[in-house]
Amino acid sequence: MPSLLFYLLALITLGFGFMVVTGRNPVTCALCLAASFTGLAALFIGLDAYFIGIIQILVYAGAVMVLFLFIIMLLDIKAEEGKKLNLAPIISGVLVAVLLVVQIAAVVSSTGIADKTSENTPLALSEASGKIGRAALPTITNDLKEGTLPDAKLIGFTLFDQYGFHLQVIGLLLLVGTIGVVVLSKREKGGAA
Amino acid sequence: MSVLEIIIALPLLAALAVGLGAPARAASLGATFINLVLVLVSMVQYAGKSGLAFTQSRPILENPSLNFAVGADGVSLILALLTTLVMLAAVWQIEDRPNIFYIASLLIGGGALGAFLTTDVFFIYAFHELALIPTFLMIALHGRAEPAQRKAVAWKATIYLGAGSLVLLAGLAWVVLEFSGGSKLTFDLEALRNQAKLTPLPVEKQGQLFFLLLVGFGSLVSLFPFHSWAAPAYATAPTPVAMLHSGVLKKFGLYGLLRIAMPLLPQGAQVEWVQNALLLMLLGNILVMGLVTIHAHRLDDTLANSSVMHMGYIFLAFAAGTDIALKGAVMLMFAHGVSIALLFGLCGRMRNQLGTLEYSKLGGLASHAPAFTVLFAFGTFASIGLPGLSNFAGELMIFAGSFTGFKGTLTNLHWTVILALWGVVMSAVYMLRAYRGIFHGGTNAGFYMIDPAFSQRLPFIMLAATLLVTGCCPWLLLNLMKTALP
Amino acid sequence: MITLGHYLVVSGMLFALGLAGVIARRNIIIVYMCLEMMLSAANLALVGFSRFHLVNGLPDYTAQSLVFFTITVAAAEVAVGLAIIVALFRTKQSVDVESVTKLQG
Amino acid sequence: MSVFTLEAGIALLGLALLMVEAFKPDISRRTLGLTAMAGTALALVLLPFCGTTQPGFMEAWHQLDTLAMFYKGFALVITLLVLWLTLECAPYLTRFTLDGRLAEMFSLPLITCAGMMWMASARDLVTVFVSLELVTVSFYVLVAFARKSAFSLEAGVKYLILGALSTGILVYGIAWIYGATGSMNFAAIGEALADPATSKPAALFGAALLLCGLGFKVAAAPFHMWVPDVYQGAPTPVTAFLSVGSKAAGFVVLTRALDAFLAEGSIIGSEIQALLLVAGSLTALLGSLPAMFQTSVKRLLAYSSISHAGYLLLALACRESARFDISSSGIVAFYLATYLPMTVLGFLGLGLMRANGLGEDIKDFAGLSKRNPFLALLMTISFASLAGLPLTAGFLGKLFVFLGLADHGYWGALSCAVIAAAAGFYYYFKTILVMYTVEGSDTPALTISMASKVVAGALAAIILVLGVYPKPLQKVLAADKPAIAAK
Repeated sequence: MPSLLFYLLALITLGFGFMVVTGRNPVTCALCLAASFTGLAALFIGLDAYFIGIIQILVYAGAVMVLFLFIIMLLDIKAEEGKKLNLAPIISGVLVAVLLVVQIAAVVSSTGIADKTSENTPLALSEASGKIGRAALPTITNDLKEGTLPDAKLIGFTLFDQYGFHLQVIGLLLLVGTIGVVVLSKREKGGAA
Repeated sequence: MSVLEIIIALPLLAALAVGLGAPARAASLGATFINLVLVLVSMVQYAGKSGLAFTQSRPILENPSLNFAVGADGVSLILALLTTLVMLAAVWQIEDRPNIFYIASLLIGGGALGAFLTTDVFFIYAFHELALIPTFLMIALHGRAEPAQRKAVAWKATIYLGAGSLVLLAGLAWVVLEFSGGSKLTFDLEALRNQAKLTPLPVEKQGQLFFLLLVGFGSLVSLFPFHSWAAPAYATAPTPVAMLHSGVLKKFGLYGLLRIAMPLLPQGAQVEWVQNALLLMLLGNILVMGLVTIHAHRLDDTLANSSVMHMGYIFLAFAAGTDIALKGAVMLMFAHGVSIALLFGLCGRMRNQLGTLEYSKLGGLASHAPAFTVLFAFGTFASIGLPGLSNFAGELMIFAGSFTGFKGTLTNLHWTVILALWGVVMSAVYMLRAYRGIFHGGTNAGFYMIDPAFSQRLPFIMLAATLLVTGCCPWLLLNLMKTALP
Repeated sequence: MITLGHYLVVSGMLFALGLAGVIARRNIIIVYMCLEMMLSAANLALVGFSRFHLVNGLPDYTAQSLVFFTITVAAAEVAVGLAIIVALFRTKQSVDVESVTKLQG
Repeated sequence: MSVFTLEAGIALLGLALLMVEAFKPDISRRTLGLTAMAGTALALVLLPFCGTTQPGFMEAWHQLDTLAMFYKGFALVITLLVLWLTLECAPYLTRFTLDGRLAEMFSLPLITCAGMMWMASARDLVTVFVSLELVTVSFYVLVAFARKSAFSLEAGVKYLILGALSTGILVYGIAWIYGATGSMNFAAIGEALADPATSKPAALFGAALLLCGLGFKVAAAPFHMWVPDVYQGAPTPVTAFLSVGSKAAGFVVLTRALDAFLAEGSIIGSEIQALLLVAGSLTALLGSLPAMFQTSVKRLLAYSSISHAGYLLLALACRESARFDISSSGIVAFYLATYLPMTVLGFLGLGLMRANGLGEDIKDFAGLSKRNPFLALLMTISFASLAGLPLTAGFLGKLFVFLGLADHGYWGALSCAVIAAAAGFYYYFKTILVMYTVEGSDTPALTISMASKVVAGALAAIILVLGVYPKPLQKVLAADKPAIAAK
């Protein structure tokens, strides 16, 4: 990824993220979050993770954001105006964040892993087609031979080959979530909830 | 199945039965009486032997090796006899009291028997804790004071004894880790002792560990300066609990020092700083508490404080560490237990009848209650150490055994013995003053009591007779101990 | 040149931003958004590591599967979470963290 | 029959109950509850007969060693008890639920139980994450289940926010561990950590984050702040489930992760060990000391649950020693096995009082010995065991922890643990004394159903029997050495 584009996307992600944290109006915050996640999705794509990038947009910027906005509108939550700022949590929040960033920067600068770039660790698509063993479905190997990264197919293969069980657990989890939503927000038969 | 297991189980089962609705008095008296007979029979069987007898070990865990192991030698049997005697008397003298009095007495007695007759450090500790809990509860529930005050007293005792138990636990854990040897952790006292003989600790370390155990066990025995819970607790506790705790349960700390600390750390008490600290503490017990006792103006205060004070003599034996002194210590443990139980029992009766124990309000009871007076006199004279009663033998052996090794210069130990002798004088002063003040002199109108019925005299007669018999024939007990230390 | 370190720092900053928001903000819904940001930041780190940890010359797709799971879990969490928040709002008419103070020792 | 079938069966039973309730709404809650209990009990009976072989494709992420089987049984037992507790608490619980329904309170614990059973077998971080989240999300719903009670909702929101926060931290930690070691599999992580070429700062950072994330789940300091509020607000059966089931599941994952982090020659071993010791000591103290000032028994039990987490962390910090045949994971398993009956008994007592229209404050316990001597006795046994009184199950667990600490010479941590235990004696016995000494208001005698008496009596008996005869758990204590150490 060209440096300039990376910095631009990072700026979008972090800048809108910052606005979420500082914004006073929940609607603005939600929209900023969507923008931030779009930037993040672009970063994913820059990391050759097209599938993840797409579902990041679909799930977050699409579904989750709509849910947030819907709730904000439904509950008619106003901006927190007129309330005085509570300094202690703000200061501690900033402090924790700064410490964490310093820590992460220190870790990143001291490990060799962080120096990898897409130049020194390039994807070897056509060579990979011969090596991927069980994942060697014709459609995947063909894609690889053609030099494109069939990452949705590869993720799908990993999910259903290695993580079939986990997928079902996640399904159960979504079901539990659904039950939870019904139990918690259904109106009572007897009238007002 | 060892007879000792039956002895331990009987009171606990009786407590359970009473809890489930069995007739309280019959069950308790029956169980304790059978227990007394069993202990006496075992003592007769043991006579002439040495080492552990009646052993039985049931594995509980393999590694760390934990067994429900019972076994007794002379010292344990003497203390078991003390326990059964006092338990019988304590249960017997209960009148018109809720069942919980019986249950608590049986639990305290059963716990004490368990502590004296098991040979596994884990169970020794655990049984003692089992006996402590009903003590606290009974003080808090049925103590003889205003609810707020008795709760405070119970709390104080709980905190002191709880903290002491924790220090003790730390000490015991250290002992177990230090002396387990080999690859297996064991709680078995015999195995620990063997290992201690094979690979004794360096002397300085023995001193440190001994001191830790001394503080742990000592606070259970009201060793100065960890004593301040004892006097209010005994003064407040219901009669059977006061009898059992001061007479029996308190001896657990001393027993522990004798069974665990002394054999495992033979030089521990002789390390100079430990010995000096111990001597100072026991002088605190004897002299400071002696003075406090002299200034008490209620009978229960006098008895409670004197009980704290007398512990000093026994610690003196530990400081000296000679065989004679330690045998004397066991003797005195027995004698003190019987005499203080007798005195607390009588004191409880007086409080019930008179409603007060203030010396200033009492006097001349002898003319109305002659039998009571005679029984009380037995307790008083035993407590002073009159020849012919068993306390005398114990005290004499301790003093004699501690003064050995005198070669012209007086060591700290010898000075302590000399100072401790003054304690005998002090106890004569306060006990005789109490006796004269209550039973002789002018009759105070309004405070009038009569002798208890004969059946209610019996438990006290039994205790007094024990004092007399073992006082005239101390060899009955001494012959059971070839040596005081295993 | 953009290294893995660059991605990690961006992910770390986003994570820290989210954490700061969780600590500092009082509006529960915004706190919840910040939590989503933290999860996404973690996903960025995972995807970054997976891209540069090549297996057979391809990104490591076990890590990306985990990202897939996290996104799904996050969606379920949002749904349940918002349901609880709505229920709370119905009883209290407020989404201020400080209104959640009935439970105290 | 494979264990896997059993786990799937439990989850399916949960779904089936939901379906039945949906299509036949007039089914009585007793039938539902008893069916759920019967299923769980059946699974519990079948568990020992299940083979520990598994199809090859599961080997990579699923293991069936003694520890896993033990924790699976543990999850089933606690679920069974929680279902029972729910039935007992139903009369007052239904006042706060949607239309007085309770069906989900029977099916969700089953699904949670399946999640815990999967956690017990997890061999890689993906499985850990997925099953852990299943458990966590179920708990979000369960905690807030009494939705007409503001307390329950507040507890739900608090648990939600902090649970989501811990999930975030956990995932971030997983990311860094994966980044540093290149794998999600515990065994492979252990091998990579033993390799000096692995980047130490990155591995340490990831491991610390992962431990923080798990620390939330097991209520370790300094991430314990949510516990008292959530425990107090949640419906009592859910609190019991959280404090026993969720904690045990968290600890089995911690055990597995630490087997990797503290494996022989690990480059981050000493740091993680120090971290555990500090966190364990802090947790024990921060649980015990504030507990002394609580007025609500439910909060007191919450703080006590925190301090127990502290002892467990300290146990984890002591790895095997030559003197001890007990591995630290064995001690943890043993401790949890003793922790289960005493905690559940405590909460059962609370639930029964609540069902009789009483509160949960210490002052509500006044004169309990007069109103219901049996219940007072049971609560006394439970509290005495929680305090660690000898001859009760609680003492042995603590003893092993203390011995382990002393054996390794961790004197600082040992003294913290002892101070916490001493404080524990204070607050448990304070409550016991209130039951026996303080005269209560003249509320009528409590009534307890016969079945509850049997269950509670059995729990008390287990506490007492395990206190003097822990041998049945010996097999757990001598649990197989961690797979990595064996290599």
